[in-house]
Amino acid sequence: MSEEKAKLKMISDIDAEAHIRRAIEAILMVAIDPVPPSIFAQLFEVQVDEIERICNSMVDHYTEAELGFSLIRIAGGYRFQSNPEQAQWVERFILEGQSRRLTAAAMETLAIVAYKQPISRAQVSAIRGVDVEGVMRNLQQRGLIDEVSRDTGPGNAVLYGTTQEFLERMGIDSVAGLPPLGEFVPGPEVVEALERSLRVVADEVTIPATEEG
Amino acid sequence: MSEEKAKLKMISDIDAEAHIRRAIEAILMVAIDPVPPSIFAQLFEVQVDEIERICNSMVDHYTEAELGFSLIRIAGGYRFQSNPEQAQWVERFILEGQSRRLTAAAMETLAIVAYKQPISRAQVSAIRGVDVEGVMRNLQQRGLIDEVSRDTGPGNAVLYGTTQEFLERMGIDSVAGLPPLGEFVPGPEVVEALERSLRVVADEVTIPATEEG
Amino acid sequence: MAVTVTTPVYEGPFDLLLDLILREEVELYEVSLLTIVDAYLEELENMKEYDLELATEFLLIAAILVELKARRLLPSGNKIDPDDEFGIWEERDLLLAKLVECKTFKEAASQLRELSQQASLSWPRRAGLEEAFLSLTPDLLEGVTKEDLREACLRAIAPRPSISVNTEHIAPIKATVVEAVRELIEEMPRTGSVSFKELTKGLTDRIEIVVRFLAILELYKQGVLEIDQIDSFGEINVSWCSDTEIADMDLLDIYEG
Repeated sequence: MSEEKAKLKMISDIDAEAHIRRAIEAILMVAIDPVPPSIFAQLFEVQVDEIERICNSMVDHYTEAELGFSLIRIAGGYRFQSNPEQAQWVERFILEGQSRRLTAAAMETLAIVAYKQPISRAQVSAIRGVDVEGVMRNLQQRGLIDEVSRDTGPGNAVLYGTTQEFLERMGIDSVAGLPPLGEFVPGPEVVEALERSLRVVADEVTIPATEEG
Repeated sequence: MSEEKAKLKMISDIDAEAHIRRAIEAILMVAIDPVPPSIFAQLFEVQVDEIERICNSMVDHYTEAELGFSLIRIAGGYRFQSNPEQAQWVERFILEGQSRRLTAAAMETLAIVAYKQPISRAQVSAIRGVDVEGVMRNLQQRGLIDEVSRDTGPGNAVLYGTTQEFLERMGIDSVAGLPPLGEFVPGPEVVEALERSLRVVADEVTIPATEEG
Repeated sequence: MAVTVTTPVYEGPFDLLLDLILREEVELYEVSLLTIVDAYLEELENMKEYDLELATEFLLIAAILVELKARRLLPSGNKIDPDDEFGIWEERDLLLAKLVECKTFKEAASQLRELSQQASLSWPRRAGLEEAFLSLTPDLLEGVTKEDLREACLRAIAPRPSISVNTEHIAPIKATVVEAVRELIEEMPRTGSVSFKELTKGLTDRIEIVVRFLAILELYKQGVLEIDQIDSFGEINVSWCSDTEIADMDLLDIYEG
């Protein structure tokens, strides 16, 4: 009887562990930086050493599986990364397979950081209207932007700025050497659209004719 | 003898395939966007359909393994992503949410562009029955649609289409993966009801007094 | 849609109303648009934050209701000129096709939303390159100038006009009553007597015609115009009372403020 109970408990433990493993796999797959076990411990409400035990067994498991990537412990956390044996392919992919030009999104993000530095990622997101995490990460990896300070406000957000390398590439001494933004003069289509948005509250019926008719 | 040779060749084929699989896994680990099979084909000097066969079997393999992540075909390429069942955990880990929800108007405009692309803004306006300039601009800023070509007719209107980002956001490989538009055409009873509502009353010219005058 | 309306014939969520009308379960004649607008305005006032989507959706549905209602109120009958009748049917067919198309894309949009909701449950791997490979990255800034950067920044910080409530579907009002009054004052002394049809010749938008009509009513009220109509739905004749001297500005003041 008690043996059966113990067995049941074990099964449910295994079950719980399998759940945690899958959640850890999911998080590690999308995490940008190595994830410290303490974060998992907090998330799953489990002891840190229990997390470490699970993660270490996962490390072994991925090593044995002989995939093109592995799970490793690095910089106080865990992360998936490509296997050193595959380095030549990764290198060739970087040199041949990736686009050599900045995408429009990356260009806008870089420009915002350049002109508005120091600036937090959230602020850049707010300006661009989209999440910029991946793009900022890319720019940082390319050495064009970097963390420069922390916001003194609540949350102490990381603030980003452009790097020395960026200045050199642009051929300028400092960001003051960037062409001035000048006063923003919105194009006629923007004016028109803004105007339209005001019409709702306008009492008067004096509305200019629009092309759309 | 020849049988042995064939066997050897098979082994080396399997071996070569295993190598390719591992290299693909390593590359997908560092890639930021879905990697199209043509890039792998170029890198490994293997036919594209061979790459697709290998990748598709990898997709199946990862699905069966029931991990916290999976390999999928999306937006014309392959990528690793977290599994939907782990969404609650990933969401709690990544505090910065996904990009904001689209409004109903934006979604309808997006649907028109997706199904009718390439399409001009005026054509979208005609279908929506409202001016879509602001909405289209918003969709473009979010990277969901973009200018793809110009109309050859008079005026050379800019034609819009959906982007890679759109495919990724929809979780599909190409626009061919969208459910056919025919599925959404209202049934005959709805059309009939619409028609009835528009019927020009021939005999009774009853104009009831209404409060609005 | 959170807005609920209460009218003598219908009580419930606003968006459902359109469906019911289309299904002929609620008679459009009996629905007072005024009641609906009032209910909506009240709802807006009670709202802590202005809900743009709600407002937009409301305007769209309201516009459709107005269009349907206007169509039903259109005079018709046996006296319709065959050409006009053909025109009305043609217009109706066009509107029907448009409504069907609208409904189709509404459905498609909700399907897209479902797809994107499903897809949003997965996050892509975006970790990027490991340190060892960073030095290999191709030169992304090749050919990028300072000016390109400036342009990109201007593009990014450009105000987003999409946060506007678009009211284009409610016919844009190009004419004002003030202008129409001014035009009539200029034209009428020369023309003397003219039919309303003549006066509105060349005007394509219904709203322009309505504005003209309001201007005529206003001048009639001022006693400078006379109006008569022999048959119901017959021709309306407008004539200038030549002896009346009016000062433009006096009249125009009525409309300002």
